[in-house]
Amino acid sequence: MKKPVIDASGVNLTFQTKDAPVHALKDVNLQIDKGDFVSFIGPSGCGKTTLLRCIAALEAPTGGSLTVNGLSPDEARKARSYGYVFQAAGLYPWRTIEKNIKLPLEIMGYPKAEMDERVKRVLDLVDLSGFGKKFPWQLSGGMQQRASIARALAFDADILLMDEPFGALDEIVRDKLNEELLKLWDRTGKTICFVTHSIPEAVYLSTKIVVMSPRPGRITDVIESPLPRERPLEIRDTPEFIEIAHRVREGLREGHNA
Amino acid sequence: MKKPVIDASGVNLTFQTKDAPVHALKDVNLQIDKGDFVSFIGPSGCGKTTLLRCIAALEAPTGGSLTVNGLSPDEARKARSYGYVFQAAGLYPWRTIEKNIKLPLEIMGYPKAEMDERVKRVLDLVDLSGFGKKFPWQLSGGMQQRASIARALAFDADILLMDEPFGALDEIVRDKLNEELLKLWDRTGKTICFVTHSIPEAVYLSTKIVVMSPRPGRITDVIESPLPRERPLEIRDTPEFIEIAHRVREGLREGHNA
Amino acid sequence: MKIAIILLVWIGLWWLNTRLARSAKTAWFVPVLFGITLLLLWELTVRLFGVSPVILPPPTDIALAFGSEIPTLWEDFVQTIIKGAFSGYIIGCGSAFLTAIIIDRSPFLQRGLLPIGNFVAALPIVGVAPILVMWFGFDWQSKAAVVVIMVFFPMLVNTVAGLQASDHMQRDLMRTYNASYIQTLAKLRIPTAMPFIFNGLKIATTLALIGAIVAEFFGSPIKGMGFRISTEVGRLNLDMVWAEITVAAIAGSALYGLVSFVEQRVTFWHPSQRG
Amino acid sequence: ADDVTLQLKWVTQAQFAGYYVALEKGYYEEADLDVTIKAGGPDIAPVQVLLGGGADVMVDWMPSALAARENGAPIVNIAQPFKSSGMMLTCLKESGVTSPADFPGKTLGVWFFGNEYPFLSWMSKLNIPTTGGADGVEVLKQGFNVDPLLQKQAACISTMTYNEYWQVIDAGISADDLITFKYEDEGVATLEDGLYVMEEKLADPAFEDKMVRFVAASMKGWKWAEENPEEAAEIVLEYDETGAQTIGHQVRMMGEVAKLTAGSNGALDEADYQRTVDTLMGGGSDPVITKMPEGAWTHAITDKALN
Amino acid sequence: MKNILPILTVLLVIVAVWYAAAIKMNAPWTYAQAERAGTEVTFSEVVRDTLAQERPVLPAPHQVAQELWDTTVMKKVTSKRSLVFHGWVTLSATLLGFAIGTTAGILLAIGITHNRAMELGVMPWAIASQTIPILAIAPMIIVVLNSMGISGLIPKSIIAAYLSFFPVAVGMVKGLRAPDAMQLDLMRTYSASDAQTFWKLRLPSSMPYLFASLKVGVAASLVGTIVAELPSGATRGLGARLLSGSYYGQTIQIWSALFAAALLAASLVIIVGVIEKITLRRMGMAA
Ligand SMILES: Nc1ncnc2c1ncn2[C@@H]1O[C@H](COP(=O)(O)OP(=O)(O)OP(=O)(O)O)[C@@H](O)[C@H]1O
Ligand SMILES: Nc1ncnc2c1ncn2[C@@H]1O[C@H](COP(=O)(O)OP(=O)(O)OP(=O)(O)O)[C@@H](O)[C@H]1O
Ligand SMILES: Cc1ncc(C[n+]2csc(CCO)c2C)c(N)n1
Ligand SMILES: [Mg+2]
Ligand SMILES: [Mg+2]
Repeated sequence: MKKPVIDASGVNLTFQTKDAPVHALKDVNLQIDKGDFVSFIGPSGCGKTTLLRCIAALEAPTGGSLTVNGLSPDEARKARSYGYVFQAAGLYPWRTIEKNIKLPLEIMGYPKAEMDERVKRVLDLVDLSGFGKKFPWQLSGGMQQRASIARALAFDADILLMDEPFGALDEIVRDKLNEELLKLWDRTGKTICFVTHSIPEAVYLSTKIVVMSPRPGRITDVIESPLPRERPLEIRDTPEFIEIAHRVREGLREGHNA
Repeated sequence: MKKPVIDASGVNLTFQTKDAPVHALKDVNLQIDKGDFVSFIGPSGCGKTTLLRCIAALEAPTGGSLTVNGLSPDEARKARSYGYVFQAAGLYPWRTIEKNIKLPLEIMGYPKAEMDERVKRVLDLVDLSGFGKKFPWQLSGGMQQRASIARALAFDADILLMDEPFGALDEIVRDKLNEELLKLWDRTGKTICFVTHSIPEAVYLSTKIVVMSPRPGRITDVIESPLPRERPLEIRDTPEFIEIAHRVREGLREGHNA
Repeated sequence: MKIAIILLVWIGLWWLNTRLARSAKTAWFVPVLFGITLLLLWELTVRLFGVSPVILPPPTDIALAFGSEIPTLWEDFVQTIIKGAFSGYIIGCGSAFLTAIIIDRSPFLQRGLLPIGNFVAALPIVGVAPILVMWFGFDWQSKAAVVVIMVFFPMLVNTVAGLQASDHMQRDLMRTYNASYIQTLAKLRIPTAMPFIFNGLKIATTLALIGAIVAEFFGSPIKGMGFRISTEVGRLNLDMVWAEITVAAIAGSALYGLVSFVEQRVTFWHPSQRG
Repeated sequence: ADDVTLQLKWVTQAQFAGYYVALEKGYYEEADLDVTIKAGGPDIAPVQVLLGGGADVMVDWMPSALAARENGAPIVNIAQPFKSSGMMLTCLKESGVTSPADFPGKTLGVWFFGNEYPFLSWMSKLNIPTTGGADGVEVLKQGFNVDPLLQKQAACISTMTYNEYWQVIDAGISADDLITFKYEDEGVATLEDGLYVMEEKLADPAFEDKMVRFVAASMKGWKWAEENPEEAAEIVLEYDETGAQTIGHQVRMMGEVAKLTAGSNGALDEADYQRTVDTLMGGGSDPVITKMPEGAWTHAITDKALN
Repeated sequence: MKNILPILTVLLVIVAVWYAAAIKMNAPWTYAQAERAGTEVTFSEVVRDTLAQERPVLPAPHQVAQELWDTTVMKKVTSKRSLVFHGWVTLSATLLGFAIGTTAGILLAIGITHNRAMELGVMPWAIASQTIPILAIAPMIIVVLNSMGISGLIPKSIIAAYLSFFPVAVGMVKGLRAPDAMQLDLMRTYSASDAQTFWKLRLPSSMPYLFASLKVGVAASLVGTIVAELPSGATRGLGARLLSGSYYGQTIQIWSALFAAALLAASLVIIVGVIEKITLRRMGMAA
């Protein structure tokens, strides 16, 4: 039997705020296997970001157990298992785009030549070649977001946690990056957790779709995708695709009415 | 003959940066009439935000002429004609959500009782009732964005400038807010300039769709929508709708390959 | 009548200055004109009201004294600014920076040392100066010690505040990289602290000068700006006193300008520098 | 009653006992005067206060007063309660100083702020440069206290017979371990604590009259203080607002000060004046005053006050 | 009160170092005395003597504590030998000066951020003004003010204000300029007046900077008052106490006055810190 990479059982998280405590995650059970591409979808404020943060050991669950590669999330973090793309770009304003992308490479001690080469490659990947020497505030919102994706892709993390990475991008770029991401995933066998608001995107990318509902955030449905690993863009017109999309939409709608 | 509310002719804008100047807008010609709902769509970094900023007098074109209500953008700004929703939420971290929404009302000197009533109404509208007393960092990304929309809707501006307001929202909420926005537009007769990356959203909402292409940012197509003002969500399955969407997609694709 | 003349000159020059400030080409002249205004008003007041030169000498006398005493002024400048203030500034700011980093690392030290550090650093210089003169002797070393104590506190407070100024997401990013403490410090916290650090460095420049000069009042060799000032006040050579003060002001402004210049280079990304 | 403000040269101590006694015993009141005594401090230049209008009359040493006069401050001596000088250099025997001839190569502590003139005159009389080197003396600007001697940062320091000398003694150094050089003995004595006013004010008869009464009452205070040192010291202590003085020290100070005021009835002795001027002008290449002062003193007040 | 243990630990270390230093620094005097008296001293005698000298180079902690106790608790607060009395004199001038200085600093900062002529013209001179050694002009200020009939608290407060206004102004300028472009743009779209932008945006974002400066400012203001008390003929207050202590070489008295002053400064800084915490928490900024 395969051991899951991420194993959550009965995870709960309550934020203590000044007025009333906010119950952000309730009894979350989830197994993610190595090489899975998992999308999280759910209404705004349902706890998607919080769940990702728990996995990355940026937030500690107040109840339940959560392991990553059999370790605690914090140990996994120390083993540098994560690449995280935040919901906001979060570039450092005193570094150029290039230097921002180099940041994790510097920290993980990549050799100089390899750094340069990797920076070049990921800049190309997100279509930002030529903007490496600019500062973040000189870029448009979508360009900043792409830079932050490039930063997370520049180094080799087992697990990619991506919080609405393509939210600010137009359909064409988005399609292109979706394809690139799938290629990268296929090539590297990374495990990817991906938050999105786009149902087609979720269905197109994932091997597993997690539908959440709000207040308190719960998992209402986990859909294993029957789609093949090889996915041309045209797959979006197949009946299987449309069926899964429908199921996700229904799950979402229910969550909204709950 | 109706005089346009916004009238741009030959607008150019070049940013001076330390390395090379960035030509962000090139020869932009555009007429927007009173009560128009105009969507801007185009690849990331093509100058949509910049154009909106020019209209709002936050950036000065380096060439061409631009008038708003027959006035210069700056005079229009002083007449408090604009409600602006920025691409990032931009809430003031030291104010609660409620107080953030009150901010423009305080500045424009609304009476106390009306302020409270308006805050309540727009919080309801964006589905954030109960979060009024929270601080921005206690809200999820999508909730912050909704709060920033509420802030722009709380007061009565002639012209609404919205820069990807629904980017971080899930489909269901997005549909709901789209409908609400259309209702509000219909009721108030505001002129709305709306940046989006979603082709269906642009087609569903607009009376006029402006397609842009990047580097330097130009307008490649302006599509007048033949759809009626009254638009149920189901309109998205009609052949007219699909046709316009197709035309927009083609325009976009061309821009990318240019 | 006399007051009217003075007021008239003032208003006239102020008006001219506001006009100059509007254009970028003439902007550099604004502080100069402001200074000229002050000096002119000073000269007028002293002359018109016949203020004794023993109370307040007119700027022209000061300029004369300045011109004729350059060698003395230079000797005093070297003694006080270069030897006393400068070395103290470097040591004081440097050690405050290091202390901030050390206590930032250890919550235990932070809780234990910061309140006591505040306390020790709040010792008023004028009380400490005689003691330091007793410990470090009459020459510039004791002045440098006074400067160290004076600049330490502002620098420490600002650096500590700056090291805590990075936002949540920026820090979370470092956590996901499992960046070591040193890496987070070098690549995130020190850059975000820079605007605060320069704030401290700027305040410290002026404090360093004051400290070095004031310390000489409590014992010194027979040279140095503080020595000269107190001696010449006693001799009622107020023009020489003001000449020394002018040197102090020029040196201080130059140092401050230098720090601001470096600040602009280093914190170009901060909204307050982007204009 | 007429208001008079007196600016002292230094902090409240028995050095100024006469004025405090006159105030406390009501001698000023009897003379129909309402006197305010302002204590001085290390950076108060009494002349400046006088010129700024902050005081009517001040206590100052003659060298700095004459230097100020030459500098354009028109001040006049109207009375001289102190007859002799209390200034001296106090040296540690172990430093090897036995006579002024041993000064070269040594470090000497000197008070500045206008108090350096007697020292500079003496050194130029001895022909010893004050700029350091093997045959000059290294001069330190001495701070407020006798630490430089105790810490052996200087071979000799400036002291007053009535004050700092005893602080050295109190610090535990016996008189046998010290050697002192009194300016009086070295023939370079200059007049100390005198009363000075602005020249132009003296032209006003009302002001002159006020000063006459003031000097008379002050001298009465001084003579009482000389005779009753213990009580005088207590009065001084009473007026010391810092609460830092001790009775023992003040009583002893009063005793020593009495020796200096003893020979004076308040009138300036012309011979003393001339000697002071000669000392100051005889300063070789760099004299303290360069021309013979004119009208720097008057007997007008004391003549009326003492009869 | 999780702070108690760390503070006590650090204190303990400091006191230990202090005692060691006191013995080391006072010993030469003891040996010199013994030599003059021609006697031999044992080490324990040296230790005992160094910790009980009347004019030590460095008084031992217990001597300072004893003096502090004697001059605060054991004296009536109205007595001129009471440090409480002198402390109050200093404190009142400090507070007044700090109030004046802070107000001036904030007003200057507002002027500088809103008026270009001010920014260009005044800032360099404000900087220059701070390089004037205050002790040099303190007596002159006092003489001038005295001749204008102003005396007592005000001259001291003016000097205190002079020292505290600058850190406040510098920090405040930085703080008022801290809002980022988007926050300012929002105000522009509302066509908010300068005053509105100030109250609703610039002022709130300047708070962290303001408080960091206020802490420096309040300490500087105390230094200013003490400086002003030294030469001004002011005969009461901690400054006068320090001076007379120095003048009579009474190290123990200097150190206790010094400690009183530092205690005062530290309490003022702590009070500002508490106000900072409360304000920032209210504003939702102390996460
Ligand atoms: N302050 C600035 N300085 C220099 N260049 C800038 C600046 N602001 C924007 N630009 C450049 O102008 C171009 C257009 O930017 P703009 O923000 O208008 O794009 P956009 O269409 O809104 O993109 P997105 O969809 O990603 O938000 C970009 O290439 C960007 O790098
Ligand atoms: N630091 C915090 N303190 C208090 N409450 C918080 C905090 N962070 C998040 N929350 C609350 O937890 C809930 C879940 O937030 P989360 O950010 O996980 O939502 P999300 O699913 O990512 O939403 P979105 O799609 O809008 O980004 C929200 O109701 C939010 O208000
Ligand atoms: C810094 C300092 N400057 C001058 C004097 C000189 N002084 C002024 S009044 C007076 C009488 C002695 O008590 C003396 C000596 C000093 N003591 N300390
Ligand atoms: Mg989120
Ligand atoms: Mg944009």
